[in-house]
Amino acid sequence: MNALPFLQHFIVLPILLPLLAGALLIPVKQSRYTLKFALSVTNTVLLWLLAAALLVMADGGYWPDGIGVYLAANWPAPFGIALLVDRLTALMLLLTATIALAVLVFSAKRWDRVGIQFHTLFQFLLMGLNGAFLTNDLFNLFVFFEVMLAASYGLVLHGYNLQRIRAGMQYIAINLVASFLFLIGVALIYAASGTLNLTDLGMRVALLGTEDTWLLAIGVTTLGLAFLTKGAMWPLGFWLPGTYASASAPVAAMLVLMTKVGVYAVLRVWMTVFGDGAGALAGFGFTALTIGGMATLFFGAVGMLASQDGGRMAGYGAIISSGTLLAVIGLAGGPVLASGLYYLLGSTLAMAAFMLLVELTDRIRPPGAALIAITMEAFAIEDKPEDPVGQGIPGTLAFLGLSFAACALVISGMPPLSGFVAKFSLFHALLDILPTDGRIPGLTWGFIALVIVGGLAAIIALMRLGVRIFWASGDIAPPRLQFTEAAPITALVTFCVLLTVQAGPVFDYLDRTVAGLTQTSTYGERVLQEPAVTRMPRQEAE
Amino acid sequence: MMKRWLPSPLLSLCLLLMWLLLNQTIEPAHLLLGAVLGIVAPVLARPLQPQGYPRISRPFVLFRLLWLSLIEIVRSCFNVSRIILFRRTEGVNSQFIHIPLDLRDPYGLALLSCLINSTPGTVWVEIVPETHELLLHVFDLHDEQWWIDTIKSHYEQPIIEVFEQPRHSEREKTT
Amino acid sequence: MSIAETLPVWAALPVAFLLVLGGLISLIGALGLLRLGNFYQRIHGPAITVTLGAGCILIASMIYFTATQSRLVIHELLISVFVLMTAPVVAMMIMRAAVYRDLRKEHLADEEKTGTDGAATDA
Amino acid sequence: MTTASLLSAAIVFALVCVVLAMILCTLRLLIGPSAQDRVLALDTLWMCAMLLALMLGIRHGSQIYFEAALMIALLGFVSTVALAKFLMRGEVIE
Amino acid sequence: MEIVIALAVGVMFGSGIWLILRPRTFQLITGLLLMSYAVNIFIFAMGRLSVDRPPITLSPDIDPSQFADPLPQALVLTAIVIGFATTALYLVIMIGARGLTGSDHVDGKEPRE
Amino acid sequence: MVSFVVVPLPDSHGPMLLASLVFVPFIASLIAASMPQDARNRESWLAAGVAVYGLIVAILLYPEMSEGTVLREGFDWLPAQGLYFLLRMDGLAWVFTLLVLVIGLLVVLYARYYMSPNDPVPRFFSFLLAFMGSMLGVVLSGNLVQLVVFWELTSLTSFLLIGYWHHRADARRGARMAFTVTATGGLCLLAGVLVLGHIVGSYDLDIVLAAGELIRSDDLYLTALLLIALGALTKSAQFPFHFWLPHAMAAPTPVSSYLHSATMVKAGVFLLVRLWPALSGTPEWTWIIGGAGVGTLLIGAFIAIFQHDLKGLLAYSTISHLGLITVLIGIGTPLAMVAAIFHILNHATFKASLFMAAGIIDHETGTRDLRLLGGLRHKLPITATLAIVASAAMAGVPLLNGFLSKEMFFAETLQVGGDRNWWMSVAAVAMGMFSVAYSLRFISIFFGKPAGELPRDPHEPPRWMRFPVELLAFTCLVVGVAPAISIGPVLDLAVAASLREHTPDYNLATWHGWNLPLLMSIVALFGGIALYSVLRWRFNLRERTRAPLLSHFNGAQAYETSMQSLTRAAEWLVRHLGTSKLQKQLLLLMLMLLTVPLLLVGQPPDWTVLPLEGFDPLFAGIWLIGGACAIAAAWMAKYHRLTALVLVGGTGIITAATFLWLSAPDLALTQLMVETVTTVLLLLGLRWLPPRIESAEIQAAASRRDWTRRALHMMLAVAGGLAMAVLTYAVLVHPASDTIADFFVLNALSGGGGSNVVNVLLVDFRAFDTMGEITVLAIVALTVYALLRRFRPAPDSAEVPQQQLHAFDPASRQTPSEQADSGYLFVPGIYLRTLLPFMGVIAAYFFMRGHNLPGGGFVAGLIFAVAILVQYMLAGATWVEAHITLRPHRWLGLGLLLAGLTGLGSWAFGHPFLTSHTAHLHLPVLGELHVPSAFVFDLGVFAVVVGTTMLMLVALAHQSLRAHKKAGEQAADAAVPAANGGAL
Ligand code: NA
Ligand code: NA
Repeated sequence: MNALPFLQHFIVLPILLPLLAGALLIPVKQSRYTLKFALSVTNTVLLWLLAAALLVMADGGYWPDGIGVYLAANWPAPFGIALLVDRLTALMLLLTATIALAVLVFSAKRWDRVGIQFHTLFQFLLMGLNGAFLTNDLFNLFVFFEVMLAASYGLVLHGYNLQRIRAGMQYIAINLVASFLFLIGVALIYAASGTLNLTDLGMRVALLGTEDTWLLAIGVTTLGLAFLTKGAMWPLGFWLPGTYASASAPVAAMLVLMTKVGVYAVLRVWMTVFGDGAGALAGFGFTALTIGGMATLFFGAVGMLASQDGGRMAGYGAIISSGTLLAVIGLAGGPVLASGLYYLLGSTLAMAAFMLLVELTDRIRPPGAALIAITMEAFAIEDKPEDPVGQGIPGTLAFLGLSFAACALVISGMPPLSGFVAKFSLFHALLDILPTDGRIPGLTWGFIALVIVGGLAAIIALMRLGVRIFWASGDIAPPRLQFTEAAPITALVTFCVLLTVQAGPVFDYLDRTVAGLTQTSTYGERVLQEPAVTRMPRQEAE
Repeated sequence: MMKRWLPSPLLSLCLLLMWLLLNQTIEPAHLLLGAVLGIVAPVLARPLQPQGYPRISRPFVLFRLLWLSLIEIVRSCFNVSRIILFRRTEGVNSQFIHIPLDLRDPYGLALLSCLINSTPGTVWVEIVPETHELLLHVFDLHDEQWWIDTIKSHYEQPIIEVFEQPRHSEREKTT
Repeated sequence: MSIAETLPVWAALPVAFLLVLGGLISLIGALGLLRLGNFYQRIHGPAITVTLGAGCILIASMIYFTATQSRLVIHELLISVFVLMTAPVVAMMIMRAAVYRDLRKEHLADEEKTGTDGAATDA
Repeated sequence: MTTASLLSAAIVFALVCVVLAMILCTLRLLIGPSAQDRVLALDTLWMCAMLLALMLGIRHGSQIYFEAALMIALLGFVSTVALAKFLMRGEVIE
Repeated sequence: MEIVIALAVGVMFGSGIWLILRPRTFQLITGLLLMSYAVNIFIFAMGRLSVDRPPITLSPDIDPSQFADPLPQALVLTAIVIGFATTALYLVIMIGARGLTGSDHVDGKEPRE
Repeated sequence: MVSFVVVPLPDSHGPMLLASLVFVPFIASLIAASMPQDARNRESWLAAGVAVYGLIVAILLYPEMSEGTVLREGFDWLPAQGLYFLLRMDGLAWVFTLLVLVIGLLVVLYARYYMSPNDPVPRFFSFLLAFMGSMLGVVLSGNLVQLVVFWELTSLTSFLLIGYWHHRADARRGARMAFTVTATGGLCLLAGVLVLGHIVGSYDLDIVLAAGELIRSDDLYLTALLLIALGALTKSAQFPFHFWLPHAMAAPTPVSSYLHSATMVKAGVFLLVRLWPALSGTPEWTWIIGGAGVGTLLIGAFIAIFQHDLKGLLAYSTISHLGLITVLIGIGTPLAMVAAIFHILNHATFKASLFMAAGIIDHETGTRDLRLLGGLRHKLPITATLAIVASAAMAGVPLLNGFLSKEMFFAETLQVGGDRNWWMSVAAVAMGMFSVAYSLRFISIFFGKPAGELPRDPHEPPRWMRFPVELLAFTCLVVGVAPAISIGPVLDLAVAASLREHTPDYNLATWHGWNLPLLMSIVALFGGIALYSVLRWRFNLRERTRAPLLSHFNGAQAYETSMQSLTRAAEWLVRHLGTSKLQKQLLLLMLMLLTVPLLLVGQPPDWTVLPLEGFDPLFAGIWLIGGACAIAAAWMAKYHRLTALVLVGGTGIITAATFLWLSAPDLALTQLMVETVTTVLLLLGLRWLPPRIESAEIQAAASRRDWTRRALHMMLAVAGGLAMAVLTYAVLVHPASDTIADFFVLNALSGGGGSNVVNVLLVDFRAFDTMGEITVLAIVALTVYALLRRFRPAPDSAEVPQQQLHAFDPASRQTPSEQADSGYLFVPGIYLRTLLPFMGVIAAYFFMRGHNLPGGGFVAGLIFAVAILVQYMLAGATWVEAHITLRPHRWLGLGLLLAGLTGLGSWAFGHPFLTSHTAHLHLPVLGELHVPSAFVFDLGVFAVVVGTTMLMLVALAHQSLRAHKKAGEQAADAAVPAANGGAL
């Protein structure tokens, strides 16, 4: 009798905990905020600890080769659904839990009351996100995408108003259609390869005949389109700015994470399926990803410049970040990917903080007032200089300003915070890997130029916004700020700072992550040979 | 007590029968399960059935009625088929007719509607609430009175016998 | 058709006959639905499909399976019962809907004639 | 003509009839003209589908098709009733 | 069979595309419904077609090639359920938007002429 | 190319002195920020303390510097990518450190008095200290990337300081402009540094400086040079990027004096000096750097003459002097470099003092307008003297430090282009003349008569406010008189460190004898006086609002215009590259779906053509129906919603039939039930969509564009459909490869304990999917419920439907339950009520058999839900809910928990989540029973499905109640007038 070691169960817990918490929350009455909140937060704290534990376990702490496999329902890998934890998964889980915790605390005073079942949906959203990160099965990925999306539909509409419902309609319609593409893609992949397990697919891809290869390529492309719609690649991501701008702050922060799921899925699938061992399909689509990513990056930069309110700007910021990541995946290469992941961490944290911040700054300055300020700035050039005595800044405003600046720095990649480190290391890595002919390809140069220009656009736009919010607002009453609102933002910004200061160790981890990812054969061995626990004899009577 | 836990033995029997038919077996396990379901389902459904469960007093009359109806159905079927296949539709005299009803028992009315609707060429529209008249649509009407008579004598009368007789007597007993 | 080959003639003949008959009746019913002049006539067409058409096929099915499986297979009876219990509901509901829709239409036409505004209805 | 071929011819004939019937229903469904015509046609289509299921069962000598027919017989009318109620009352559940 | 199924998928998907490009919410939801049929049949077809070979294995000694591929069927089942749920959701949003915006345009406002 | 060099870090020895130089100001900045608003003195002491600390450290390090030691201190930051936090001090860095700290100290002292007591000084000092730290970071960086970090930090702190008085529009504008320009330059610098690092293989300054040959011979040299030059030139306000500097004068004067004259703007030229060994010595260097310098030098000086703002004049003069330094660096000879470094120091002294003087004047008189000021020597004698001395230094008057470096400059210009080429020298002399002219203009305020009433009556400033000016002016004098003794050792340090083996012999003396440079100085001096006189008295300098000739180029205006057009262009681009319309987005998605696979994957391989023997005309017949319904639905969906719904239902039936036909009975059952529920659901929704009436006018009004669009959509629809058809066909004619399906077929019975493989897949093999799927159901149900709680119907559908308002319909007078009990639903109702228990048992039947035969929890749940739904349809929501209590939320929660906990149960046996187990029960009469755990799991599925369906349908149905309730209330309100013959 070879029972499964208990620690192995940790792999499934990030899905299970929010499921059970969500289920428990359903029948709890709406009026019992405190109970709901307590349950939700406790569970999220548990998730955070779990993610941290998994990170340690995956980093050689428990699984020596950095891969933990869990056979759900105890069926061996290509047949049953396998969950897989490696360093990348653990990292994403930790990121999710971190942002989730911040968002939950942030919503404690206001947002969990404006509609019903906020915490339930939130827990289910976490379940979907964690599931999407953990699963190693393509159709199961679809299911978790749907869990995540369904919960996000509910959350996007949370607090139901005109703007939200307009944006929600768009968001939902597009995602529903994208889900069809997802299904078509998965079905084609199954038709071509006969398997749904991602690792197994990676093992099989080189052995396929021409017809199957053709079908598989079409399937993966279609699947990719679905991912990229969620990851907001140009021209598939136009739903994003409107949705982000209209969603409530905590939800928008979670949405930031969700675009990353699309990118993550692209990364996983492409790394697994089209690696060097993919035969005829090795390297398939990478250039297209780069070009798409660059177009996205450009669009995001332009959009940032064009937008006047924080929510929309943050949306375009997310697009920039998606574009950058996609291009990085396309330009694949070990160290580049590590930089890309580092960028992902920083930009996601900062963007989430920024989303929360936007809501608070809107309290200082309702979005309508921004329009007046624009014309003021444009035409009041020869404004009469006023008294050269400064104005004091209330503490809350100083806090907001500081956080805003920190977020702006990270998002635009200006020194000294993690955005800059990410950008630098990206460029460094891109210039450090040389093709055989020793010349850096034009695409790489183009990408570097675009990233710089994108950062510039971001900083110009964010500076404009910041000046308008914090400097040009005349006499303003300092906004009321709850501790539970300030703390999460502080925490997220602090994480960005820590990422910067601890860039060395973080990069060490990421390098190990990427090194592991490229070892496709190890995955093959670990996933496909993970033994099921011996079953109890069951059919003796028949 | 009996009525509470077994509101309608007939219905329970039907459900048990259905269970056995569905599973095509008479294994003890299924007999037991079928019996349990046959008892539980009516009890659970009871709150939604204000009219109670039917009681049938003269099964023989019922069977005869059904048999005659079957013959009538087959006959009408061929009539209607003939019209569909060979007659010009403008020549078909489709009409609504009113038939005053004496039948009050819900299950009786249900059975009547079943027989009428199952017979091709006639469709039940509704019972006019004030007059308790049946509004009937006839596909090819020759003689309105013939229809009224046929329905009252061939259908309504036996049904009243089957469903209403015992209840009348019950009422008499109680009053 | 491997099972059908083992079917004894006593079963095959009625089954074939009932199938043909049932098919024909269904077809005629549908034809009625298509061909007849107005709704109140058309509703009589499908009635034969539902009763006699379905009946024939169900009996055919019962005979067929009883013969092939050498045991009494009569669970098709359930279908017959359910059809007989649901078809009247459908007929009554559609018919009444049609009658009152037409009444309403007339009513509106009258109102329009007398000059009152009539709101259009959804179709 | 063996019994088997007779039977198979009969089944094919019946199937052809039912499929033709379904096509006719569809025509009515398309033509209308009134909403009740369409609802009626849809309901007939349901019934034909039930017959089709039964015939497929006979054709393949399999009981697998029975449940579908049973389900249509018992529950196929629900959507028709809903449609009719909608036509009559403007809403399905009052 | 194959050509029929292929055409069926094509027709439904094409109708779906036409509808999801229309401006009214009801058209969109109809399109989603048709597309979901198309996609479900498409997934189902990926296990290839077989007549009268339902994947019901009444005895342990069997030849798997004599059964229809059960996996796509299971996937379709899940897809149907999820499709049903999301359709319901979109429906509610559709009527909610109609109530709140006063328009049944998919953008929640009438396009400016 | 070299691979990346990893330089070992020096073992940090002793106290981290260099690090403390950089970090102490930052820490102090944080402390300063947290002080109260009125802590002006404490803030000053803190800042001064920091500067003094730095100076002590610097002085302590002098012995090592004088020995030519290069100090390196650092720690790992991102070692794998060649990024260390590395501080490095050599002579040049030491000199600049000293400059930053000394001027910093003086500025702090000055600012103590300059800032109003009402000003929120903590912010000011905090930013100032942060700037000090950043600037020291720039100067002491031993790693080029780290240098960029501090570089951008100086931009950031400069931004914050310029915007210190942010309630003023000019301050905001100036801050943004300065930051945009310098940060852009910083990004270019970053790119340049990366290219440099790429060429050299390291960002370590020492390695880069040693690799001059390699760099200059690389293909990427020009790229690197251009990018770095852009960084340096923007920072040092060189033409055409100079325009930000005058606008930065909106900052408080201490800031102008510190950042925008003495230190930050010097970062650009510092960088050029720093990288001189690596980058210079090529024609490109001379042309790019020298060219920019010459332009700047002339333009700055010329415009300065025409300024009316004291600080504006100083700002342009700063631009001009920075141009001078840049020219020297561009010339690039060792002696020119000496002159450049020397002038950097000299300019810092006289310009800082001039700014402070200007600040005093502004402070005391309340204006900086040159046209208003005059005769100030009477009221401010000491300040006037100091300012005149500093101005003279600026103008290059002998015996002052400005003279010396300018002389060296003149001498170097003579070297450019050999003996025949005079243009450089001519430009230099012209610049000299201009600077004399603007210096005269500056000091003119001390002479003559006041132009009128000044805003304030000036007095000499406090003693310690004037002290920094005094000290600086004194320095100008000392250096001017005895350069070799005073500045000599310091300059030597810097020169030796930056020029290394190229260090020339040079002679710092006031008197070099009569030579050409001296002549040029004299020409410049007298020419300048003449120019000023002519301009003053002939050209009415006071009245000119713009500089002649150059008035057409206005950098600031260009900046504003470009920023605005950038935004406009961005808006245009966003409109044209993106869309907010759903239709267009879906169109794009579909286009991508069609084109991307084609583009990426290309032509299909040759397919075997299908033998048509499998073709079944009957099957084709039913799809004739399905297809026709689909197309018709597409056609009707706009104006005939109900028809479209019915047509979709037709397609649904055919789909179910197809599943049945093709060996998927489970799918057929599910499809049929879903079909029913969907229809009811859509009908419930349709109630709230007011009718859309087709009007001939709308059709006629459809423009040509509409038709084009429709044609496009039609084409896309056809193409998309065709593509899917081809794809399906391609798969179908191609035999399946080795699939995992066989495993399921083989193991369902033996391993999963069920003969229905599909069901075993759902509840065992892939139960994890099902788990997620029921979660989706629950989520959607909750969302629907949440949405409907806030639902507000459209006004035109809020009322009770038309159909219920007609008096001739008896039902219009009855409640729903009356209709069911005695109304038109009476007879149908009997069937519907009788059927209820049958439906329940059928649900149980499908549930029980699911594991072995088609059926299962999902289908059973739907049947059960439909059974209850029928009762709702029959008797209305109110009646049903009065008779039974359904708690859909509980069904949902319990179902999910049941499924989840069943899965969790396998943990007890040491199995993974969801492993199925079978309980074998031996019962007396019944024999052996096998109850698989999957069965319980399926029960969870059942519960969730029931809960979901009920919750959604009931929530929707309840909306109708609301309308009726409202109608009832209105009727009650209107009861009196409607009593006799109501319109209803
Ligand atoms: Na009839
Ligand atoms: Na099943």
